[in-house]
Amino acid sequence: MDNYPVLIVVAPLLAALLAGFAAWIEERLSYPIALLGLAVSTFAAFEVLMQVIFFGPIRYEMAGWPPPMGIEYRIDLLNAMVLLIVSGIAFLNLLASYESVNQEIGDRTGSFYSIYCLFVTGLLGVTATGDLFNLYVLIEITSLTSYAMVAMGDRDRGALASLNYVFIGVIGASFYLLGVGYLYIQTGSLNMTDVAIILQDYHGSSTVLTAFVLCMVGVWIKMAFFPLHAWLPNAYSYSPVVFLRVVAPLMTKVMIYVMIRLMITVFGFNYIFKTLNFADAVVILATVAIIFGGVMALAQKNLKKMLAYIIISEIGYMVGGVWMGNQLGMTGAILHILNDALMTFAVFLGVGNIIYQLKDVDFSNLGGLFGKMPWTMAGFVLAAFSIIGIPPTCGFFSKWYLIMGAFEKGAYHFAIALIISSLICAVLFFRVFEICFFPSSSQDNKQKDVHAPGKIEEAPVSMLIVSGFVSLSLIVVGLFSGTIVNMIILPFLT
Amino acid sequence: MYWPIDLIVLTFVIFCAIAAIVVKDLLATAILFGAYSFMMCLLWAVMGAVDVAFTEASVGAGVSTVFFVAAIFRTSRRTKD
Amino acid sequence: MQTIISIKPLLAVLVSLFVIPVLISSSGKPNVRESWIFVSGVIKFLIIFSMLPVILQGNQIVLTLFKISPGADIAFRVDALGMLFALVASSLYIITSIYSIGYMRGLNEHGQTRFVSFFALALTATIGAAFSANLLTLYLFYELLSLSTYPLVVHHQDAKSRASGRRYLTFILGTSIGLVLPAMIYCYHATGTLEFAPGGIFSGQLSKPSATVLLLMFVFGFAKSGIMPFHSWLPAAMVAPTPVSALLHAVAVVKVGVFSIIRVVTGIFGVDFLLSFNLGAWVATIASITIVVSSCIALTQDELKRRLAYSTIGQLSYIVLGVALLTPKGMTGGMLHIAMHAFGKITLFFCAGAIFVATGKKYISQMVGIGKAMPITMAAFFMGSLSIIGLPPTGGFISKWYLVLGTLEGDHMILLFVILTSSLLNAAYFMPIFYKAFFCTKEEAMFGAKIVEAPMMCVVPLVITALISFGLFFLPQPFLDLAGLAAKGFLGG
Amino acid sequence: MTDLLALIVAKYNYWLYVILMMIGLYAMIAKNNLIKKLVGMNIFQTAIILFYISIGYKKNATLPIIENVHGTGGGHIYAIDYINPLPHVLMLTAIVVSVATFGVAMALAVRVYQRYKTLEEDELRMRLSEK
Amino acid sequence: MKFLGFIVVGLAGAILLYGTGDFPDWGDPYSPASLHISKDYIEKALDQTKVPNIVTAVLADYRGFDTMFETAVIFTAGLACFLLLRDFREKKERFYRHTPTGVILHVKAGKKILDGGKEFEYMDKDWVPSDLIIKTVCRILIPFIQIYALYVVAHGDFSPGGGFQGGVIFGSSLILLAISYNLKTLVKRISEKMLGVYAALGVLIYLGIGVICMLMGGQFLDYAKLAPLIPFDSNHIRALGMLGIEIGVGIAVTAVMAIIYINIVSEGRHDEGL
Repeated sequence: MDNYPVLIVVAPLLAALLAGFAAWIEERLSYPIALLGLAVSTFAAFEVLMQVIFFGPIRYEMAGWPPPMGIEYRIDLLNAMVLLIVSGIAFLNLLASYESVNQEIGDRTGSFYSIYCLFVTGLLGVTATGDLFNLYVLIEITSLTSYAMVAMGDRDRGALASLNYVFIGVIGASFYLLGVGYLYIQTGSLNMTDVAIILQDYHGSSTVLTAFVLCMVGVWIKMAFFPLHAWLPNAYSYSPVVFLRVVAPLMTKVMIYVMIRLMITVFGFNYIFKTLNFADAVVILATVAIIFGGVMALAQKNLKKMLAYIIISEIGYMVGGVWMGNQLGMTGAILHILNDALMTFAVFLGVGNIIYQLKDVDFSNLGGLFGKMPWTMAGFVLAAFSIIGIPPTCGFFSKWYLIMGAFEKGAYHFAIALIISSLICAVLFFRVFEICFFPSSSQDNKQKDVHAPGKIEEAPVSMLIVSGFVSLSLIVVGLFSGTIVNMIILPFLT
Repeated sequence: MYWPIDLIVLTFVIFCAIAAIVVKDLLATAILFGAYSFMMCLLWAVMGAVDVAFTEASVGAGVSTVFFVAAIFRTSRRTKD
Repeated sequence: MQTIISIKPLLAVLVSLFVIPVLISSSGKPNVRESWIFVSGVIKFLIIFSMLPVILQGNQIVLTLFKISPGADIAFRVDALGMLFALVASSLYIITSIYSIGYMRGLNEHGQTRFVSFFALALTATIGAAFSANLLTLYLFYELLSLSTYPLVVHHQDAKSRASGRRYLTFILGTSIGLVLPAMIYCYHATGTLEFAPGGIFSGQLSKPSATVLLLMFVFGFAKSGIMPFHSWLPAAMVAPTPVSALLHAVAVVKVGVFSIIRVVTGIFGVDFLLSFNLGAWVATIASITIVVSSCIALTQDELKRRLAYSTIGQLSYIVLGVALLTPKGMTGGMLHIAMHAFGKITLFFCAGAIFVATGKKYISQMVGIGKAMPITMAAFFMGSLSIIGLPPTGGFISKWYLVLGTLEGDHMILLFVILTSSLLNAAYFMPIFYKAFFCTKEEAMFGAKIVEAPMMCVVPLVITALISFGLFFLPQPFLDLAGLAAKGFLGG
Repeated sequence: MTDLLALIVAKYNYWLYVILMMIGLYAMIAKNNLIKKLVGMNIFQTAIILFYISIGYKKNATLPIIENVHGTGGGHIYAIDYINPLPHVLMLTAIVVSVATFGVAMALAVRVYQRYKTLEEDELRMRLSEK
Repeated sequence: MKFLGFIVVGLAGAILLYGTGDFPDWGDPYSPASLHISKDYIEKALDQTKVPNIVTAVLADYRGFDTMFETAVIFTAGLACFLLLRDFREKKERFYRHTPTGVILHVKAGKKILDGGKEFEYMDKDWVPSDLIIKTVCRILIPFIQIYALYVVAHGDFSPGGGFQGGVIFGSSLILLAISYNLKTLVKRISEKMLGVYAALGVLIYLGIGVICMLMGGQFLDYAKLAPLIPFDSNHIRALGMLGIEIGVGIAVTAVMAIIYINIVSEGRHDEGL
């Protein structure tokens, strides 16, 4: 079937609308509808990836109009991979979410599923599209849904965090839109490949330079790259956990993808690394981001906040890798999109299970958790190892490529920052493990025998299965990272 | 297009924009914001973007202002700056 | 020399991994669980043992699992050195598993299933490290071992074990991530491969200063070897239950550290390369300092397990020293010491544990006259300490003999002096224990004449290991041959 | 002098959009009241729309609606006679997006007020630190 | 904060002004933006789509995919306002007016709420009595506004306007009803459920047309493939397709405008407001 590319995006949108219907007519239907939509999307994404791997990039012309005039989907190896990541994670998350949605959202689950699907639609659309303006519209869909979701979580502080997120998000999207405007005035086109061809004659133009800066700043704001990260910790830590589990792994990663796409496809490597010369400055900024995220994470007393700062640090990895401007760094960054999405997802699945039982993830609450929720914690530990970068989990291998890239460029500060960040993550997570492994101090007083086997109070089975599956996939992806690099990333880069 | 019209409207636009954010009453802000939108709409109409102007007239000067007033009705018109 | 592709190394590694789910599922039935451990240990040993003849003929067994990137795969290769180490670890695992049954039940410890599961995991990692074909695989199993040991170290879940666990992780993870990882990636970046090759992987990419820095990063980075100043995790880790201290902190974990250093020195840098820059001296110096200092510290320790720990630190540096000599005899002696020290030291730890189980005593000052109460244990203790000091008729003598020959061969008189001095120090910190245990006046004795040996399950293993230590003096062949073979391989024919 | 004048005539529209945008951005960053910030946000967005519309403008051209469709007029259509329609299309979408954002932001402001009874940022900070 | 604001704004302004340096002159008919694809649009749109309003042609056909997501954005906004504000709890205190006598009852929290009786009329807290003129004028105006809105939707192919503008105007007429009477009147006429369904339905019409094109063997939103379904005017099939989606947009926008207004003005309780 030729329509798989568009089906990836249309299926969740359709599911969102039908779930919106169902919310008013028969609310129980919303969940299966949403699940079905995302399943179709995942399947289509898988098919597309296979097609792209074996038969080369796919172009899909919307409404049958040829590209510069109409909007086209242009799916190559990179976005095929990202599409599968996004749809797969969104589907798995929904699979695990039935109980927690009922617990957290309560009386309006139908609308929640609808908006969830819209969010996923936005992310998928951003990834699939080959049109600069279409990208903007879809970014706005993801943003609007995230504003709503963030405010849904914490009843008290959610709305304020969300409003601040709105301000920053709008600035980011508007900068991007301005950048597109500057590109348009210079080239007269909105199609990425078309723009790229025309741009080759304008490398010296101040308009193009401004367009590039604006696009980058816009995307950086959206991905929370240091020092434009201020919105992220609050927005993430107050949103409902079901949403958190999908926004934390996907949002920033999709924005990294957008950055790579703009850099490779639209502006071109020659322009960025030969004509312009601030790649070094960006790498230094990324280095600072990595260290800053780690240090701030050390200061947190809440698991969600801590993870939010780790995400900021991880963004530094990928931005730095991309701006390294060599094949190794780029490979590392792209591989890290996959790996970071998976491991962030896994770690937040663990957090979700804990929240389902405990309601709160302040460190003071976590004592004795290994005894109470052994399976959840097993998944959490694997994910944490991956974030620290311990082989054979996948996080190690992308870090490997990133450090190699840094060596090749001679950016030793970046390599050192990566190592330090690994160490900081080790400290962070082992602190958590320690708290969870040892019985909490309050229990010490109450219980006489602290070593008595605690009662097991696990999360629902559906959540555990997904969490286990994703955590194991971290190892599998890690072991097959050579295959992934050879099949997807290297053919894309060369 | 006759450029003085353009210039006059532009001046009004900027005047309304500044006024909307400095005035110390949110209801006044709402109305000035409506005026700003309407001026903007005029400007676009002058530039030949009739569709956009139409939309701005119905949205910016119309519905947005209503939302604005509704929100002020439910919150407060007090502002410190 | 032939290269044989076989799945056996993978099986040997995986046996104790696959037994973990079985252990967890039979957590309610201790006897079933314990028999599974025993069975898996025996199977593992048999698989490894079945590869011995092939290796002794000078062949290698290889298996590539996952291709990560060219020159850095997840792959196994069994050679003489790996075989030597795997043989020691897997045979001692069987004995330790018997011992731990007695120890854990004797003390009625909590969380026994968790304990045995992580123990099995740790052994998986140890064998994996022993069979690694390249630095990446080695690093993988090295980290796995660090992490799987953590729950064992903090097994008691009290404040003291928390502090020790922290120190353990800080040193082990900190050095491996902070030093080994960048050094490894730098090597790969410079050469495009991480395979252990007999002559090293460098061919003119490194200047002397950078080679020195890189070597020191590796040597200090593998902090499991207890090289000073990154040694203090080992005494801290003694809060763990004694089977852990015995197998992991006298054999598996620490020897993986030393083993990794040997691999890097011989396989990554290569003997010729190190000789050309005279880098062996650096390593030898560090090792010598560690030997002397740790022996002196051991003299001051009153807690028996801590004294053993400092003794271990010193003995590990013998191995490093032997390899750093870069001479055939020295290397043979160093590698042989892996086996000899293992059997001797594990005996001592078993004894310390048996004393704790039987009497609850931890401090040497409380053990006056214990020889009368626990004659078998203390006899084994004597045998073990002889082996560590390096006196006949024990295996320790042979390895130390080769070490001494090695120093003479390389004409390092200072190092010879170091070895001899530290042997004296060894004697100085072991002999008083033994002396006080048997030869004390009635007034001094803290124990009655009644015999209070530990349970059977504790005593039998320590007798076995003591006898093996003794037997190795007369029959060191398999280990000696393997070590000689390995040294020959590393020195290039 | 004439050059300068020519430059001003050629570019003043773009400059004015920059000024408007700066006003909006300043309000978003520096204003204390959340609703004022929202107004700033809207000014910012309309400034961008103005920019796009300015791109599309052509001198001596008419609206992008083709005349004489039903008559015999026909003939060839010359692009130079009609104002560029593409920026208009894009900006229709952008306006829709901005009104949607505005609505959601207003809803959020109402929620914030429900909870804290104020929309001033400094007072909100005080409330937050009280807890 | 003010200082920081100045710096950031100054920086952004400087970058933007720097970028304008290489702009073509304002209104230059030969600027790249006017030459490349926009030329094709102007010269071919009428031919290819039979829609004289090029803006509509580009909006609904060439870039119809964008517009679909634009509608989805609107739908999202409505959904977001509902999720954020809707409050199903009963209001604590209510006011009722006894119509024959004009006496006002204040029913406090926990007290029984009067219902049903024809003499008692539920009223807003901020009720203002003299609204006869406003009511009458609006009652006359609203139908005209709505007809105008329908015209704008339907005539979007030929003149400025289209689904979005029409929808907003229609939505405004509903809001006007709420303002001139009271919120209850609007909620009674169009229930919340209907608004929710309409909002989804509007986008669904758009999406559905796209999917049907796909099922007919074309690309997504390729209206030309609808020809077999609408046999009577295959020449204008693209224009008809556009009309279809404009209607969808109109429905969705109308519903969403009403949803946003109702939720904001009543803090999500749907009982009283402006």
